[in-house]
Amino acid sequence: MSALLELAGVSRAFGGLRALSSVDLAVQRGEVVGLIGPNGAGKTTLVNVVTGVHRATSGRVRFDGEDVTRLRPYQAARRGIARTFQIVQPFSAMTVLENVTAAALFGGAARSIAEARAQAREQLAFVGLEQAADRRAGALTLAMRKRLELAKGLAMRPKLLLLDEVNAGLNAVEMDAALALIRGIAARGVTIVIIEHLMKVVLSLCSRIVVLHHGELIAAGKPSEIVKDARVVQAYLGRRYAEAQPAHG
Amino acid sequence: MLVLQVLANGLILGGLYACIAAGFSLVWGVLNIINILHGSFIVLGGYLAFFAYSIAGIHPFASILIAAPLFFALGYALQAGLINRMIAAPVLLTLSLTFGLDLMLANGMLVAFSADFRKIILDPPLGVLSVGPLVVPVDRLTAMILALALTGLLYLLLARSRIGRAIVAVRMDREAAALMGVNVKRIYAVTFGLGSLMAGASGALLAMIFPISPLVGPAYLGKAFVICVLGGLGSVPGAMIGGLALGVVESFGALWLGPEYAVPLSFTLLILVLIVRPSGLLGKRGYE
Amino acid sequence: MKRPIAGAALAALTAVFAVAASAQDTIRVGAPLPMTGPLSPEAVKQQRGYNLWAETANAAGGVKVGAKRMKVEIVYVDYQSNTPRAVQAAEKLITQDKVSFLFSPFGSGATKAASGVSEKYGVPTLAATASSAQVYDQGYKYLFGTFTPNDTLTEPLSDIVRKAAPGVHRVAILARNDLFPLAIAQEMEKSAKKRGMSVVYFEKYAIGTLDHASALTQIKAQAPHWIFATGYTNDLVLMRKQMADLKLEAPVITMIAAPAYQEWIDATGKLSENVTSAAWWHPAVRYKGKDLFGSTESFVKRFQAKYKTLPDYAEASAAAAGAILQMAIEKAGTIDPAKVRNALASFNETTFWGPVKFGPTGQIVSLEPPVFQIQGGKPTVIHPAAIRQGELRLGVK
Amino acid sequence: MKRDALRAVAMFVLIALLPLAGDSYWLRLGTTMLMYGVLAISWNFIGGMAGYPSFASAAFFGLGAYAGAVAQKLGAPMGFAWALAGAAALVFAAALGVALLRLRGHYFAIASLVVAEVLRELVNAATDLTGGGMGLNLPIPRLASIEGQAMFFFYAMLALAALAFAAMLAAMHSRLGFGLRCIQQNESAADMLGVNTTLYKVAAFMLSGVFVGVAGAIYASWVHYIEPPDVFDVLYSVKAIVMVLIGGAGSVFGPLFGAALFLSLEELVWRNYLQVHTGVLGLLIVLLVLFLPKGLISLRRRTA
Repeated sequence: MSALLELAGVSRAFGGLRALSSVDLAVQRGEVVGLIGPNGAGKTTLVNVVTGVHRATSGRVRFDGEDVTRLRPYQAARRGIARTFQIVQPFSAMTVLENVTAAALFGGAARSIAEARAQAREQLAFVGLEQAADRRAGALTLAMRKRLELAKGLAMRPKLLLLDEVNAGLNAVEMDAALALIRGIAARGVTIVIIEHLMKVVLSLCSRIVVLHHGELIAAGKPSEIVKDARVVQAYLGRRYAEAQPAHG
Repeated sequence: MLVLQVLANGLILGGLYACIAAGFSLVWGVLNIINILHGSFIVLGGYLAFFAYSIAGIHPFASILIAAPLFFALGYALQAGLINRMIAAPVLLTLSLTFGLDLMLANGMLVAFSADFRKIILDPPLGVLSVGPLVVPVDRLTAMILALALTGLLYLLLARSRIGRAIVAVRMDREAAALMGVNVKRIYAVTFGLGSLMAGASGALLAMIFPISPLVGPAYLGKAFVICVLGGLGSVPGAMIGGLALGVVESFGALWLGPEYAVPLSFTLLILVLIVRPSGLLGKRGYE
Repeated sequence: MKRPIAGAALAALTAVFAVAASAQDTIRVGAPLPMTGPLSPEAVKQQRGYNLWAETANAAGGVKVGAKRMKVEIVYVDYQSNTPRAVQAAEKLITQDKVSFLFSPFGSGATKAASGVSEKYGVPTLAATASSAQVYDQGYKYLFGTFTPNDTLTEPLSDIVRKAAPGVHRVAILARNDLFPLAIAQEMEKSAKKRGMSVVYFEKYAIGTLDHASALTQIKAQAPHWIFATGYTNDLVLMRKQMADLKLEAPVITMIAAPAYQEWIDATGKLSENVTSAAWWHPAVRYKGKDLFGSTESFVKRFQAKYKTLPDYAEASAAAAGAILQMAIEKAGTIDPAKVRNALASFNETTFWGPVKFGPTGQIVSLEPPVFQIQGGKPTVIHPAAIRQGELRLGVK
Repeated sequence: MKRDALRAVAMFVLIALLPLAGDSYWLRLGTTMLMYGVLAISWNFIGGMAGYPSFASAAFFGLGAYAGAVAQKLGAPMGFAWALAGAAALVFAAALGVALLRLRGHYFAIASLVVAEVLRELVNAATDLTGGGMGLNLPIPRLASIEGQAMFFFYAMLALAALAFAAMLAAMHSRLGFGLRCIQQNESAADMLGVNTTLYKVAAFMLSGVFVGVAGAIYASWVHYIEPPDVFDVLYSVKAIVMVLIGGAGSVFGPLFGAALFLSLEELVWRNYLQVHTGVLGLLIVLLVLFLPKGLISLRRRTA
């Protein structure tokens, strides 16, 4: 069986600046993949290329057996690619329920507004936001907004969920709740790609980690292997961390 | 030969256009406000020059010196007192605000000056300059040179002076400028004042060239739209190039397509440029 | 300029609110005018003419209708220089203010628009400022105009030029793309071609054009002997100035209709010299009218006494519209619309405005419009021969 | 939705009774009010629901007026000419929408504003077909009585306003309205959620064009004379916006309420402040913007 998501030689340039160069990556069904790399490594650009916000300058993106390289974001969304944003973007003047209903209606499989609303309630219950259903989305706390983002993503019935820094800015308690939630989503069989700064999170969630640096994919493998990879350690964890570790063959 | 003369006409006209648009473009770029009042300010500057000449005999070129401080004060007061309250409002509201103010000003001028067209008749006239087979009217030429000089002065002010650097900083990144201690609201008021100054001064120059009436404001405003889009927002050199380009395009459009198409041609150009290059032909880079 | 409008506006308002009271013994005539907006100076001129007529008629005891005398009341409504508003205003005057007769709104375009309303309601309507044939060829029965067709201006003009300067045969025409300016330019083209002249340039310019340099440069390249330009006062001020800027000179330069207005002469200064024009009337014409004003001289005298200035053709035409309406009512002996309409259709009298007889379309056919030239800063009549004040001078610099 | 629909039916029935109460002046005022209502409701699709500051109303109105008038001049029956005008506006809005709706904020505003200017000059230049600057006369129906004609155009405009209102109500409670609200709030997020933003925006723009186009054609038949500067008057665009602003954008009855209030003010100002009526109108707009932001709050977005 082929991979759910396959990137073959994907490059993306902005003017003269190469944000991604010739990235090859395959994500298997049911995997939870961590995408890491220092600031400006091209992680968000990669998400944007997969979701159709930016078009790959060269290379191919395949999803679920189809070429999605030239799709627009709404088309990608309808094929089952959902994402959350690094900076959460709810429709702030709408209620929480309406936000999720929109996701179920336009990105999911709901055939009517009523059906979408019912599905939205389910997802809100799943992420623990049912109490806040009628509040204005703009009035939520950051942690709640992050959960709202997750609920929206889930309402789209995605095959692939791209989580961009979904834990940034949360305190320890909130983060534990968020991790439990993500595990729950993975347990439903949704394939997840998670962009994360915090090693602890990546190590505890992911079955595999890929590392971007200056737009190039420099390593991929099990968490335990990645933390020992010299290039990764130097690029991402910093020189000092690298020097503190014993050299690795 | 014909082509050369038309080119000369177009460049001279374009110089005047540049002056019309420079202040408008500055306000749009820095404040993100389309100042619908701009056209009426130009007309008001024209009346100032007209009455200064017909009553006190002050030459229109000299009346720029009167118009400049008056219009700066007017613009500063308007921005500080009124428009600053709405600065963060959506496009539609700021647009409606300046539109409403424009209706009031135009109506006020109509009551005060009547709809009769006036024109400054210089006595003695400045005559024409013949360069080989080319003919260039001296009043237009001088007005164009002054207009370009004025636009250049604005450029220097923005590029060299302390306040100018602050304006550029606010245009580039308002939050960062505020963090660095720039009083953003004051900068807005100064910018609007400068925009008004340019309108008033160019109006004083134009009163010598075009007949004025309280109702020609929208015609100038339309030119400013096109020039801004051609030259790119907030950029003084952009306004200069956009103005010259519009003057030349209109002149050759009138020559080749017929004079009735000169105006629609410029608007069609505006739409096409927006569709093809939404940030204007010269992009966003301005003073640097 | 300010006071007359304000005064008129006040008058209009009081008139509107004092409707029903005096309906019995007055003749109410509706006049939609562009009292505000770009055409407001024209409205002032129209009002001067109408008011002079109404005051003169009322001072003489009113209009004789059969056995009794009825006072005249003009109901003004502003239509903001906006044609649909003019149509609305005309309809409002007829249905709400119950006027018996109508003076058309200003100009050919608005007159044409409003003529549908007066036709619909069967209200006799006098148009004081509409000349274009397109206004009258709609088959309407209730519309009558005091301006002759446009070719009655271009034909005598062409004759005079032909005679005085046989060498003139290259004609350039530049017209504002607007009803009257364009229509008369087309007539000029016909008149020129009829006399074997060649039209070497004919272009329209858009309303609101700020620069004529390209068109004038092109005209200059054609080296025409006669430049014929049409437009409103501001267009022709700018154009005349740009001609001088480009050293564009010609034996004959004709502009229509701005040179008939003092405003144009003031705004162009010395450049107005030797520019020719034509209009439907001039204070120098001499007719012995049977209307309330009597001779042309006595009309001019009355006008000057009231307004301290010479009347121009638009002001005179407005007063003439009133005088003609009065004569038609007196002849019909009633204010019944259909009967007054018939009296107008068969009208054949001389007035201070000239001999008045309406053709089958309702447009006047009996006038001989004067041709004039600015000489020494003043309009000087050069045609018709009977009232000539000077000869055509060639060369405009 | 049901309650709104019932209220609307009651309201339109009430308006339909107006001819019983008033004379021809009121009938004309009523027809104008309904026309303004169509302008305001139509603008609400693109400006209120999608949040795009469109100034294209004048372009649709003029296009519809000329399409209808020229069709009638060439011999088409009136009803057919009106339908044709609607179709012309619909197609034009679709094409224009695809080209212009990629622009945001001021750029979109200005581009949509100058469209009317370009159309006006094109109509002006096409003298053979449109009469150019000489304007165009429409045949006056001689069959009905004068009152009958006035009544006819009143009810025609009423039917159009009711149709536009029904379309707005339906849209608001449908997928389209929901999607447009998402776009109005955050366009790129809506895109990411699976909303086909281009399609939805173009649909909103078409809805904002079609009824205005028919209104233009009815208007042309009603006043039976049109000329380019009047039917392509930018004030049609501005008035549509001001009316919605008065009534509150996005709300169901706001546009109609705004139209009625605006027309009353216009009449009042026109009658009582002849000299300064545009100035008073301007003052009104300024006061509205400065002191009545509550009615305007739903427009808060998109400053770029």
